Amino acid sequence: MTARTREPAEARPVYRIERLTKTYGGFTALHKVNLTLRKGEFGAVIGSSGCGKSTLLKIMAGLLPPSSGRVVLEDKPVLGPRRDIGMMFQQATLLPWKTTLGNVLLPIEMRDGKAAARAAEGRAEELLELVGIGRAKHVFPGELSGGMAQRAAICRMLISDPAVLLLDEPFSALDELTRDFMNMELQRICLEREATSFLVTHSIPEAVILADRIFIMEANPGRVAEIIEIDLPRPRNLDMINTAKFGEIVHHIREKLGKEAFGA
Amino acid sequence: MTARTREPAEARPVYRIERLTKTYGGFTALHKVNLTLRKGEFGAVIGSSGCGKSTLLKIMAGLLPPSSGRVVLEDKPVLGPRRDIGMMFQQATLLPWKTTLGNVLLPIEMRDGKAAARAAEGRAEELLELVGIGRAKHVFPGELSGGMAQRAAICRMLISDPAVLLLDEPFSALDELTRDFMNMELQRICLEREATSFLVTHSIPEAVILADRIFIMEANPGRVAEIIEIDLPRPRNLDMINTAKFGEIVHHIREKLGKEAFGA
Amino acid sequence: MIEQSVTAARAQMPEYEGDTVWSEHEPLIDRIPRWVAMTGLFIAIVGIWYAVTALEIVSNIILPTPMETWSDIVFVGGNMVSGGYMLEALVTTTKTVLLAFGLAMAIGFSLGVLVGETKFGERAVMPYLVAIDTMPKVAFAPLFIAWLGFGIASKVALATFIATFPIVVSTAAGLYAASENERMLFKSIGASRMQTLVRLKLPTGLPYFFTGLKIAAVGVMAGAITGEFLGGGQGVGALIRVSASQLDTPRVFSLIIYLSFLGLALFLAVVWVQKTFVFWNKSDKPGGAA
Amino acid sequence: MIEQSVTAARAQMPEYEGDTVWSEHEPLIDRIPRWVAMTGLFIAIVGIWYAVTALEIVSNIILPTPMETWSDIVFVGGNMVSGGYMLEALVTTTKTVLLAFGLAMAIGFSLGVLVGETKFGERAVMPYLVAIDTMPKVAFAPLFIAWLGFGIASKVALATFIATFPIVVSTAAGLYAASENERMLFKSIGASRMQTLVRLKLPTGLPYFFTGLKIAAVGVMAGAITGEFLGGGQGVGALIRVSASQLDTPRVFSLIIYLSFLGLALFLAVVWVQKTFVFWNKSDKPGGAA
Amino acid sequence: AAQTDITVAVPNPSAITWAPMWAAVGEGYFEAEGLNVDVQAVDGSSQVLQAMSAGQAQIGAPGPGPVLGARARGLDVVFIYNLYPKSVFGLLVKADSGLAAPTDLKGKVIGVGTADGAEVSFARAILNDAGMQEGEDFTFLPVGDGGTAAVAFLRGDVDAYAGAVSDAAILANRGLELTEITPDEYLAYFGNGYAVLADYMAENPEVVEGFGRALVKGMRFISDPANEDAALDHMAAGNPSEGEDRGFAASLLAAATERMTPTDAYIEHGFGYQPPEHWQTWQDSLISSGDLEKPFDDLTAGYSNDMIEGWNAE
Ligand SMILES: Nc1ncnc2c1ncn2[C@@H]1O[C@H](COP(=O)(O)OP(=O)(O)OP(=O)(O)O)[C@@H](O)[C@H]1O
Ligand SMILES: Nc1ncnc2c1ncn2[C@@H]1O[C@H](COP(=O)(O)OP(=O)(O)OP(=O)(O)O)[C@@H](O)[C@H]1O
Ligand SMILES: [Mg+2]
Ligand SMILES: [Mg+2]
Repeated sequence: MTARTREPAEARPVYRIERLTKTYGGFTALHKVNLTLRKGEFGAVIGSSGCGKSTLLKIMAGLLPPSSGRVVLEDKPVLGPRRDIGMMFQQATLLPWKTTLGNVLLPIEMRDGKAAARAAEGRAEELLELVGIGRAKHVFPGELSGGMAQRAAICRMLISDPAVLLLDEPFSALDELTRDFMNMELQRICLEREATSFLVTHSIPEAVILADRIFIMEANPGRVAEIIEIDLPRPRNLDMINTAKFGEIVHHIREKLGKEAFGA
Repeated sequence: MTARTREPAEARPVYRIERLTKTYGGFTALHKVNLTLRKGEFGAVIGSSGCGKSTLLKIMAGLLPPSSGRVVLEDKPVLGPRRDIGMMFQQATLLPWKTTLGNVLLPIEMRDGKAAARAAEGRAEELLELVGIGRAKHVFPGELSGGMAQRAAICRMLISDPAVLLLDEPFSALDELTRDFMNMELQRICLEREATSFLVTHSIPEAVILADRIFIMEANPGRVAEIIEIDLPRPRNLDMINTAKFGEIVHHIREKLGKEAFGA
Repeated sequence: MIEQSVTAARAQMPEYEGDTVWSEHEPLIDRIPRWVAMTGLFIAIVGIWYAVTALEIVSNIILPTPMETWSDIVFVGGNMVSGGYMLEALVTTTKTVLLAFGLAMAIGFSLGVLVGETKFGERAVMPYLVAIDTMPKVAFAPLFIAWLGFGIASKVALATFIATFPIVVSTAAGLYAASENERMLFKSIGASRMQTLVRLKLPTGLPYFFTGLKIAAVGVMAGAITGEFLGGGQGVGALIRVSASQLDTPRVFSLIIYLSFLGLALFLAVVWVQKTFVFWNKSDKPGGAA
Repeated sequence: MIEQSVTAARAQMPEYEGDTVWSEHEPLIDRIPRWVAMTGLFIAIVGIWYAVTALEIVSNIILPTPMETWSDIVFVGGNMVSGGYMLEALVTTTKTVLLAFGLAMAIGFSLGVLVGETKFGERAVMPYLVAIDTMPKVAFAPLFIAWLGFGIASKVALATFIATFPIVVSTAAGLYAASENERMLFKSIGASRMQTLVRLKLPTGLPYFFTGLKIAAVGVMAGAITGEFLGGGQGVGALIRVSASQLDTPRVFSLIIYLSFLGLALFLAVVWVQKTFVFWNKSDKPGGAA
Repeated sequence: AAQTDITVAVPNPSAITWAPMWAAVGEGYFEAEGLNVDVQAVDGSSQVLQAMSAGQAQIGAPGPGPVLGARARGLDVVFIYNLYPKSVFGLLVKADSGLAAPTDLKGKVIGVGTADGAEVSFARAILNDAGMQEGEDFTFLPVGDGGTAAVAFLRGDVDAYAGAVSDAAILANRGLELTEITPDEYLAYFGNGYAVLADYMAENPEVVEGFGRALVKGMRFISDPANEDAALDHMAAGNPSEGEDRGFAASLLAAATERMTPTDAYIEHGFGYQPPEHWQTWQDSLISSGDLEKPFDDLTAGYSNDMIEGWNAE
């Protein structure tokens, strides 16, 4: 597999979120959110705490029913958890009584049974090698570091070969160095698999270094306020962080968000 | 109080850590660490996970006995928790059954009793005003946001009027925007009070924006590998992050740490 | 190829509007309203009970019919309302239960703190407590009578004895509930060991303590009744014993049902106090320590 | 001024070397080695016991002396070793206890899942369980005998009845232990409700379940002995009753002590199984979900 | 006159079982003797004796077996009043069973309260004398008392029951007719009566005197059919729930009074008299069952008929 060159404009839209509204009791968490992801695109959503990012992601994943509006993936409406959607959360939440390998195989085991899981062991091992923790496959999560645990969680997400990856602050519990490293890993994986990805994050540099487009969300009620195209070349690396262009983009977004978060 | 101009070189050393070694069982967490802080200086320590940062801070605070070596503050050896040392942790750990005000007054109540705490109420309220959560003084922690809770924790640290502030990743559980904002608040408070401060962090930009000197630690065994003077002017602001000089410093440290964390 | 089939699919598929057909449904059993479920269960229990007696699967000497029991409940209720001897018995038992509950709380709490806070307690006292708790406590009834006489004191002692252990276990567990962070905080603000215990560990452990109280509420009932069974006195336990020895099973059952209301009331009182007292345990937002 | 006084202080103060005088000391009571503490406590208990009997505070037909009890323990031990009738009784009681424990585990677990997993169970079944549990279970002994006869079955039933409730409560509590994160994970990987229950909630709730088992281990002992007390049979409970009716208090006490060893063994077995089985509960490093 | 408070411990909470005492309470006989009597029900004779030895009760109503047992263990307790000279025990069979004599019980299961209670000695003596051996010709099954004993009959687990005859009256009232097949000579196994510690009797002779005198008056009171109504009222005062069903209470009272009345052979000695030969029978039986290791050097020290005459004097 070779790294693709970016061509989002030409790619067809695979993920469509249309007039999505979500209310919790009387509180409107999301209000008529519209959003489209193109095939192979990396989207990132950024916004202050409580603006509805996780809610949006959960509805996109079919984990939460919307109050109104709809989500369509590959022309089929999302009405529940789907095999072609992979999810990852801030916590690795590996089951402590299963080995790393067992944890990675969990989605297969749940959907297709133990036999299928056993058959998929080879693939799981490949994935673990891919993220660099092949050696830890028979180890229990209690003995993994935070970074290793998140790598295992990545493998667990990838084992079902999803077309779309939804990532809710996947590395924000890790320290900064590990996080930078993991972000580059994530980029590599997304490029290799040509996966359509959607990342929720609090970190502006993280969003900028990873995304093709950044959706800035505002709160009360949650909605997409601005969409920013990031035209840094692919594959990206951490050195780009120190370029002037990068600094400008970050500065622009910070201004935008700062205004929102701490009043006019 | 006006913002002081930096003059660490001339200031006298108040906090001396000498040949500090700490072993847990057979494992050496810290090995002959030497480190001096000058009066009013802001020091930051950065290093990979598990290199002994928290251990160092706890020994400096008198919360953990060293295996050998010593800690001297204001010419008195630190042999246990002291009133002139304020501490802050990653978690706000406010007691959920006390109001914000009650939580802030906790150190006074513990050391001097209820009457003294009542007498200090006025001061506590001033502090809460200072960090901008005066309105929340009668509210229970369950109703505070993460940022508000950490502000209350700051007040709790400041209520005993400590000469030294020891901060163990104080804002790393907050989202990036709140965190930036809180860091600027922290700088303001330190400058106003001319407090000697020592910050443990994982974030390179955070260390650079706040510190006069950065101590880079290496692991196995934990030791100070390099000391970097940051001569950005005071008071600092977030816009400095986008300057070339800032980028250079960050880049230098990242190089240094990256080598350590991920081999060769 | 894929493009093609997708287009084909799209052509056939109607456009989905807001009215998405979410498959998320609570299973039927969970959608029954509470009062329906409770009434239904009540009817089911009484129905089976009736069937067992009506089909004479069990003789009437052993299991009364629901009707007999009901009319006896009414009779006993009448006696209580008119201030008869059964009311006295109920008052005596209630007194015993409340006193024992208070004592068990105090003793269990103290021992729980000893076990949870000191290594001495954990390692040396706890094994003895477990050993004592597995002993058939009924055998100690004569000892209590010898020391405390025939009044309610000896029954209170037996009930206390039975109810104390769960409180010890849960109080001790509660003392471990405070996090490392909170302990560090208290150390750093110069709190003494006693302050840390009283101001941090005990409040943090309250939910555990209340769990113990719930189990103890049940235990104290059992203890009081057993005490009254064995050692004289005027409580409901003594009435049950008389009725049982005369094979007056409807009376036995109706008294038991009254007792279970007393037990339920005590249990619910604990739940209520916990809800009121441990108010902070409801929400666990980021700022809270628990 | 400050500078000055500091200099003065420094001049007087000796330079501190590595030998810092940390005030951190465990209190005396915690530094006693375990065997010393346990032996000490044992001696204290026996000493008080001896004093009470020697000073004739309590008559010998109520509380035997430690020496009488000890020699009876030896006698009973001899009888058991030589396969005498007391061994038979102990075997019967042990059988009852183990059977009842197994049954209580199965029933308690099932009801616990019903209560913890369905709203129907939580709202409609639980109140009845509490009400039933506060009833004096002793009164149900004739009912069990009527159905199950005078063999161990009726004792097993009574013991099961007593031991089930704590398992229900703790199993139900355990089902709430899985975090929101873990539930979301299972939902996202398409796990069914049953899969989520079996593969996530139950394993996560195991530590709670074991807490329930510990309380039940004690309850099942009490139940078996009570059953043997009331309904004849051949167990240790019957032996105790006979000895008590003959005022053979040393025998009563020595049998009780043997029973408490049985109870302790059961309790420790649960602790051991928990340690072996719930291996992941020891460490809670970042990777682990619990 | 100043009233003396005394506590009387009885082994079960029934009032009718202790009818003369409750009649004496109700009629004020104790009061007249300067006694203020508090009755406490514990669980069985052994607990009665334990309560007495602890000083919680001054007078108790144990069975003769436990009294001899306690004496063997060094408790100097003296039996002073034979309340059930005709025994409380009976060998009971179902009325429709066709069983009529102890010999009919060959190959049968006999229910007993506990594995080793006094009723076991009693039943064993009857059956041994009828030429049968335990294990070969009959077996005992411990079935408890009250409800569980009834269950044993209903389930068909036992063919006969050795136990308190008052149980038979209760079972009869609940629709389970039993007949007693105890041969007359076994009435020598007299039942519970009143006992005091020797110390107490030595220090408080007037209390014991007064108690016995009132008791005999109570016995006479319930023996007179004319007093039935008043007696039932006194019983209901002692145990209200027992008295709720008056017809039932009357039949229980009649059965109890019958057992409390000495046989013609002994009636002349008066109420409360303990025939020495009956004590001998008890001792022999307890030794053969292993409950007593050896005969007492002086069996007569365990009981006293000294005051009987005075109590029975009009
Ligand atoms: N189950 C729920 N019931 C009621 N309100 C909810 C629920 N879940 C979320 N909310 C509310 O909806 C809003 C959006 O929540 P959401 O978790 O989507 O925010 P977020 O953007 O992910 O925040 P964060 O950055 O802190 O993760 C918040 O105000 C939250 O309080
Ligand atoms: N109580 C303890 N017993 C044994 N080892 C310990 C203990 N506390 C810390 N350690 C070990 O000492 C080393 C340093 O720990 P420390 O918590 O100081 O690291 P840190 O630099 O603060 O890490 P992090 O960035 O993850 O907070 C680690 O390897 C840790 O496993
Ligand atoms: Mg979120
Ligand atoms: Mg740390």
